[in-house]
Amino acid sequence: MRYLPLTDSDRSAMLDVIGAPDIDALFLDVPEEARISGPIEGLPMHASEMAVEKHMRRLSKKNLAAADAAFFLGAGAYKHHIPASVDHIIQRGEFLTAYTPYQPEIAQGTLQMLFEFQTQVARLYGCAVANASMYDGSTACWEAVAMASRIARGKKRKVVLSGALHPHYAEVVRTMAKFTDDEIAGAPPSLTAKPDDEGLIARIDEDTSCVVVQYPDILGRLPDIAKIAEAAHERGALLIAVNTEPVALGAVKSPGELGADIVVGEGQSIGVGLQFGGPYLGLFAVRDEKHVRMMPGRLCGETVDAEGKRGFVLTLSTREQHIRREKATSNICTNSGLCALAFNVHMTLLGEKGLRRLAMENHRLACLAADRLAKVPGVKVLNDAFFNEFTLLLDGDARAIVRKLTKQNILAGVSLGRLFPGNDGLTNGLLVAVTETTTEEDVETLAAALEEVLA
Amino acid sequence: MRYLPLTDSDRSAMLDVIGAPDIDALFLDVPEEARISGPIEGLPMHASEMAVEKHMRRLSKKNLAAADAAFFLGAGAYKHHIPASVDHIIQRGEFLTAYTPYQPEIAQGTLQMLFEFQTQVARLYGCAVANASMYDGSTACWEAVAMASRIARGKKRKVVLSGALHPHYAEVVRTMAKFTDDEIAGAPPSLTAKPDDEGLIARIDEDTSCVVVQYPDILGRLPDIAKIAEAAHERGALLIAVNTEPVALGAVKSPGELGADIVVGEGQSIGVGLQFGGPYLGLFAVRDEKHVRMMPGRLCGETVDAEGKRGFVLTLSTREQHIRREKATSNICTNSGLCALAFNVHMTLLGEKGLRRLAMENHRLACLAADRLAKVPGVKVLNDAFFNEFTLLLDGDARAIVRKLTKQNILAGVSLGRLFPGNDGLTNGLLVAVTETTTEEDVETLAAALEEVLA
Amino acid sequence: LEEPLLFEIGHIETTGVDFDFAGKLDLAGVEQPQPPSPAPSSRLGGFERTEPIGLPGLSEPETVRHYTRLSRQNYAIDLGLFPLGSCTMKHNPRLNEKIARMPGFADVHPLQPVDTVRGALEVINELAFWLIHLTGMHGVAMSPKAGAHGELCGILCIRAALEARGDAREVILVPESAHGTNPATAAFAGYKVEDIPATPEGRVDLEALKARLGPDVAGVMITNPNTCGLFERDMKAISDAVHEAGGFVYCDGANFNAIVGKVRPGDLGVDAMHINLHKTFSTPHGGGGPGSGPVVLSEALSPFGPLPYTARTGDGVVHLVEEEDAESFAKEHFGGPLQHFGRMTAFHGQMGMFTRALSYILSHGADGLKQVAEDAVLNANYVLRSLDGVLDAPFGPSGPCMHEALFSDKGFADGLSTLDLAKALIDEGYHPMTMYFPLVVHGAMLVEPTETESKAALDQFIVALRSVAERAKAGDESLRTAPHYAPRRRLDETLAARRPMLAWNDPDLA
Amino acid sequence: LEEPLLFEIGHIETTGVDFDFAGKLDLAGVEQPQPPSPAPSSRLGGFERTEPIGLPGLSEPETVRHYTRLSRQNYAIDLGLFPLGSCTMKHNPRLNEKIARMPGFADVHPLQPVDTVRGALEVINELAFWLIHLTGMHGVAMSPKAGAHGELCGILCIRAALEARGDAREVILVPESAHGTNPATAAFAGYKVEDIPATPEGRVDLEALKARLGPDVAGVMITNPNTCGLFERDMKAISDAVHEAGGFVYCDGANFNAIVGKVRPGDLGVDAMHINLHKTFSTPHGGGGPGSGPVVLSEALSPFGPLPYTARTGDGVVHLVEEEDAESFAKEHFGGPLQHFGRMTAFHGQMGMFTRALSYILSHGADGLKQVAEDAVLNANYVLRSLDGVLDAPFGPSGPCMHEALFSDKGFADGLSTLDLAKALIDEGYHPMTMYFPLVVHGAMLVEPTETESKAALDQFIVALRSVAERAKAGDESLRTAPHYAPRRRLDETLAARRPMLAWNDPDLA
Repeated sequence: MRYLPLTDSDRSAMLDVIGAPDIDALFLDVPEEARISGPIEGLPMHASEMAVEKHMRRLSKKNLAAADAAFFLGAGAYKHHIPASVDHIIQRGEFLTAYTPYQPEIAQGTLQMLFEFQTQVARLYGCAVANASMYDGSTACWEAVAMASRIARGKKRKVVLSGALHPHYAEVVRTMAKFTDDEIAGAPPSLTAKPDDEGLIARIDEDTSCVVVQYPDILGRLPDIAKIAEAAHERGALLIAVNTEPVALGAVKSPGELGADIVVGEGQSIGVGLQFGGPYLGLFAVRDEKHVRMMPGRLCGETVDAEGKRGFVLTLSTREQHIRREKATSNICTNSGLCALAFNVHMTLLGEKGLRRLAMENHRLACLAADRLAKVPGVKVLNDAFFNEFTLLLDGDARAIVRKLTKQNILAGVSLGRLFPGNDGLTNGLLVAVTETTTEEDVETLAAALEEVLA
Repeated sequence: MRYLPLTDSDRSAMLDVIGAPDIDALFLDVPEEARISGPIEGLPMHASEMAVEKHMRRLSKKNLAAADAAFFLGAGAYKHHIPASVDHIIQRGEFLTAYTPYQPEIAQGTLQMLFEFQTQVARLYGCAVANASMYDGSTACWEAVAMASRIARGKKRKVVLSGALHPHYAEVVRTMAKFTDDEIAGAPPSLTAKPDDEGLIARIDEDTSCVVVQYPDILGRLPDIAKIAEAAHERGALLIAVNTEPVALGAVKSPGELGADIVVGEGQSIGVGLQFGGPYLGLFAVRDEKHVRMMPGRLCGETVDAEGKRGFVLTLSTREQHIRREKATSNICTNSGLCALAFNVHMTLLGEKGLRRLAMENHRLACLAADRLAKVPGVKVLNDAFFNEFTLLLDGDARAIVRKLTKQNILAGVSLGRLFPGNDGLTNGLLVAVTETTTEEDVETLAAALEEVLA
Repeated sequence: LEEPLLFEIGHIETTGVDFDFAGKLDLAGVEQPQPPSPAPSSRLGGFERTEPIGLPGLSEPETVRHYTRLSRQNYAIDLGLFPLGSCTMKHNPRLNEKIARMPGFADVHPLQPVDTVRGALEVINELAFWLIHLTGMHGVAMSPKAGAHGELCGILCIRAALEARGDAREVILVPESAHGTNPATAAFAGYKVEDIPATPEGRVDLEALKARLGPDVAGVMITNPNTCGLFERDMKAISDAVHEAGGFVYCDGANFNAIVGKVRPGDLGVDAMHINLHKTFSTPHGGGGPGSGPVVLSEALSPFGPLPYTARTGDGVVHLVEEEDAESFAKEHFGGPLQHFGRMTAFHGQMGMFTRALSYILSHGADGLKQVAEDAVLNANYVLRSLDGVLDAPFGPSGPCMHEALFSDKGFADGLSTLDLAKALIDEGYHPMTMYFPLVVHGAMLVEPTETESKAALDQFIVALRSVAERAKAGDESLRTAPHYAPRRRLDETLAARRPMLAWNDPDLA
Repeated sequence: LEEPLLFEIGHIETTGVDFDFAGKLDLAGVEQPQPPSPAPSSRLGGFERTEPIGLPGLSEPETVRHYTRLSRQNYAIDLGLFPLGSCTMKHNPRLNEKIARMPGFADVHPLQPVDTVRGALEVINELAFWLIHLTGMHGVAMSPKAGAHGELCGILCIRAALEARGDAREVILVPESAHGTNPATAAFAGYKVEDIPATPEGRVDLEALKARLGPDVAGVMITNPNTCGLFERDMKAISDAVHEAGGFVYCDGANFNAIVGKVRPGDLGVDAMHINLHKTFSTPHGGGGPGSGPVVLSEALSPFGPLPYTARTGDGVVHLVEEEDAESFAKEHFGGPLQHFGRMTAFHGQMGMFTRALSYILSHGADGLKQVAEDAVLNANYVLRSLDGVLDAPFGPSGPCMHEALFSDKGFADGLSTLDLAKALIDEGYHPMTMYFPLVVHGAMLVEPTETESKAALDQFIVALRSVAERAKAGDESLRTAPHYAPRRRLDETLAARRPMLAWNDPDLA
């Protein structure tokens, strides 16, 4: 086996040192009736690199890669171009094969990177402090709800979800709340050109610990965070803003700037890639430093070493479960270190200038696409405003149309029918995302295909 | 431009320090009538990563990659599986972006690697000393001929080439000899089951500086190096053995062991890959240490530092052209450092055990393939003996048949017609190579297609 | 060499990316690309950014250099042995990195129509198959994003199963030697946590456990092999007792590396166990993640696993089952309602880790995986016995250890601690072992060499460890200020916690 | 940390590869693969290896660690500024590495039928097109494998052209400041080499050159910008004079980085010039190669270039012209016999470098390539002027330099040399500059920062260089034993040459 360095003669020599007659003598504590002897049944014997690579390539080729299609999917995961140097850097053995930086003297590479990452996320979100990443946007969203509960010390048990929150995020919150006895108030979104901010505000009451609103929302619209924040704060509730497309924040005001108390989101757009849904990168930030000790997840902080040199350490870990056990602020242990690095590197390559241009390029192409698609008979653009994703209303069941277009290598978007199963009022909705990777030909291809299928 | 770090304000600040009004003031020495102002005409403006990647991918897809075909080409370049860790290591910035190790104190990584590489090559070839690599097998072959001339001090001017030497190698030798007035004796190979060693020996005379013989030869046969070496030595000539498939040396005796004086070859099979012919890796070794100072190319040697620690340096560089100018032993300056690293790493992963198993697997599959193809009506196997490549004699023009099979994604081999244009006697010959990457299905595919096309 | 922060060297005006054409470059030598279509007026609804964000950029050359230099301040498995007990720092095969980047895995959207992602679903299903097979269980939940998330998933399954039978139990029992994540998880799921003591030989006290079992106990969370590096010999008896009392058995699978191919937790009565793909199945740790924590489930718990999941039907097709069709799918194929407890994350789990783990399993195969456990245990015992008489091994008399060797600070000179020894080990060129864990041993040092270390590497490590241990016993004061040769001397963690500086603030603006 | 040699840690019995199935792994869960077909008896003709080879192996974990640790003993551009004059150590874009690995480029055999490699031929032809365009020449030979090979190619073209007109000339003139490769190349091609002196301001002495021209002079080899870092102002006059005397002008293109997009050598009368793709066009140096040295040719020399070559015909198809069809192709498409001088290498040149260089050209484009030259020259002049009064710049008074700044050791304290300064620079964290070259300057130091260094990086480097220069002038004796902080102290190169140890020999066997 190419991954196992011991030779048979090593093994005998080592058994001699140990004083054991054979390997099985080391497994004496495993009850004999349960111990397996001989190779594992049913599994093939070890395989060469070539054999494994061929097998996996065969499976890979059974998927339609985004680059091989006219591609318009979004809904919380976006296809962006990732510079080649990002992957080069995350494959450096010193980053790839390092552990959690518990020994800071020999982990400054990871720690400084995390400190830079935290700063980038905090600034992007318009917040004071960000943590060192979480699993993904949906779990970060739940952690934010749980944090708001902690801050409310159990005195407020109601969580108000915007209807236009990503349905998977809402589902995660609902699932977890089942076990913590929080009450979740939510409803499917209504197909209006602007988000129903007034309706959301109307649901906030004195028992509300937090309000969760997505920006841009699941239909691509832009809710008025400032207004909702004001209303929430009036009733003593925290506003949690959720963002699933960080590139948007290169073009629009940050949620923190607009008054959100906790800002969470998915960081996948920057550096991480599609990867069929994971690993992704949960971003988590608080607008006000006073909430820091209530935050979940790891935090990296600046300090000095014995000689007074600047250095970085994991800090405030008394909040973490491996120390606090049942009093921890979250269940998270592993975070998304390597994805945070990818985000950090890609964001460094972009810089403010690059991020703004990237955002404007996304928006420009999305506007062109919306205008073009609106010209197709049977197609209506729902949104008044949007960033790089908008909702089409089709004369027909969007889900069936998406399936049909797949056969022409067009991945036309995400149907609202798939996102909100069982909501008959939404079945004609199709969520279309456009990024810098979308060409005008792609848009033409989609328009022509829609024209044909809707005729 | 993403690769150019200076900002416009940097540029002005720097011009101020220099005391120049503008950039063009620094190009004053370029005659004004020749100086280009403005962007280069005809060339597009700078392009994004995404644009360049798309353009190059489109060109890449216009080629049939070996992995997507039933593949049987050899003739000096072989398709082998290269472990993923080889590419990982050669992409380490410290290897990839380092220069020639002229400053040994900060280049021990490259230097120790070269020392290991030299040792591996010397052992594989059965020689005392190998150099730190050359451009490729064909130029290494020419350098060996030139070295033999140097050793003969111009007293012997005849070079005897085996007819079964790779025709490109022979062509390189002939081209260069035109300018050095060496006389080249050679002839196309004859289609016999065994190489014509006697005929070659008969051409060696007292004016012969060296004899060049390939092992295995271009038709896949194995010449009797020991016998030819003896004959050459009797007449005061050196024997140069050329090997284009290093994997073969895991199965058969090394040329050095059999008496060759200089052993050269192509190292591409180990670690480097096909790459449409380059960069490849020239291997060069001498059986006897006494010839070391006549060798071309770089040499890495062991020494000690000021504290007595072992270290490595480039040595005997007084032979090299950047020092010796017109008295240099070769024209080579750059070698194939990164390819040598790839060879070194792959050979380390293989080790003796792996190399032998790899060789035997190649040979086993080649034997099976030869037997299977021999059963096709209209196909005859020429070779008595072979390693992983053999010659088929077809009832028909091999070149046309190869072209025909291409349409079925079968890359059937290299026709002798292409290798030896203008030799009518060879047009039915087809050189077929089989490696560990060849599956039994591939062989069946080829056999079935040949059966059809020859029917 | 010190590397400044990005914020100290970058500029707002610098960028390492170019945006010029919408992906088009038509050459044939000379054609100039078309300028992009003009931008329509913005439709951002009045939310346009007006203020600077504060994100400096670097050109590509500066970026590559910044991170290359930063990386060199890290220790990593690629540089040397990484003996962190309970963390299983084994070699990460490079083949798996290559496979994870195949376009059919890396460049696929989670919401593509299922007909365009059949291969991805097959990967998930194939990995699921082997995880079930290797553990002797009945089902598996693939979506948990890491070990702790998997623990939570397992406990939620238990809670859902109990609720389904209307049995409201409130307590989870956790032995002293459990991972710190276990009690945190149980608390998060709404349970009261109670400790169970360990025996002097370092195992769960079976009698104490039995004594505590009762109708209020939802289950136990047990780590096996446990954190003392020992196999819980009484595992089957524990399971039987818990089951008899109406509870469930959760097993922390972080240490599965020691037993894969040697014993199947399912055969010992386990109901749920998470598997850290980044431990036993060697997906890279990456400086703290991403992880992946599939949870294998017994027949009793399988119906309660979360959505989404994959299932292969008789016709060989792999299905993706989500909220929409969970009910109908269960009815049609499993002959009953599926009682899933909900969704733990958006999308389907850590695909990028699944491809790597599956490649790992196929590469090792039936003989290799078993060898993994055997060599891991052999290496740990070799370290344990090679330090006889040098370091105190409190459970050494209990017999062979599993894949990690546990030592205490007994015999250290006054004032010198496990921490000092660990930091001195850095100067010897090694990452320290796990310290002060498990809590049952004073000044604990938990060494896990893993199976991917050669005997020569172990011998070198043993020499280094012996040397620092002897210095600790002799009272060498220089240990107190170690490390001396690392990129940093000891860092002031108290200061960091007292005055948290968690983001960079421009000192010029302060 | 020291890293032993492979031969000291490897074993003959260890391997890091597995061979088990001929590329087949059929899963569907449970199927065992077939055992391989039995081996027929060997057909090796009696040459079977019987003796051990002596090649130790390592497992994959050990291999990755060995080379990772070795790599960290290297300096590289990714770690810092690399001011080697004449070597153009600029950043290597990572995009180009990705592109070179696309299967259609990396996994194609050089002898595949041309219909299966049209894209590869297009890459060669497109790169050829831009190289001709950027240099203002008429043709290009793509197959030379590196700069020196390209020089040889150029000189052979000249020789072939002269022979074709029956003109047997014997002498090549080379200015003092030429690269050392130039005289070596001319000698290799069978020419006598004669030097031409430089003027005090560091350029070719035009009058001396003119005086030497005559019917025995085949041509001159000139480096422009020259190795003193100056542009040869009289280049056109030199060319005219050489042409008038019936000779040809070879230009060493190693320094093309300074003028790309600013001036075209073809406009200055050059007949042949090699281009180091690893310099101007940034293919990675890789610790000493591979290089790639295409040679652009004037109309007079183009017919004599080597085989094979590519050509795009009117129908847009790119052809590969080899021995077989060179004659007929030339007749049909160029209206005359093609007088190629033969073949310089097997196959078609350095494809892996072509893809990278083409990506580089397209990425930079019309504006970026010009900026490359401008920034390279700006950076060099900035270094030159920032050291005014610290280091002697012998040609400083000649005006601005091109892309490299030349200094001398004038003013160093007795007994301290350029070598000492260079080694001291290592302790400051930098690779030294080129030393003792060109020969026309005493203790020469040639600094080429390249355009991929930021102003901040240059400022830091200038501080370091200033500091060591001041120490050299002040007579700081510690310079003599520098470096002190590198992986090795000064190495004994004399010992290495006197008693060459060029391969590892087992000391146990000695």
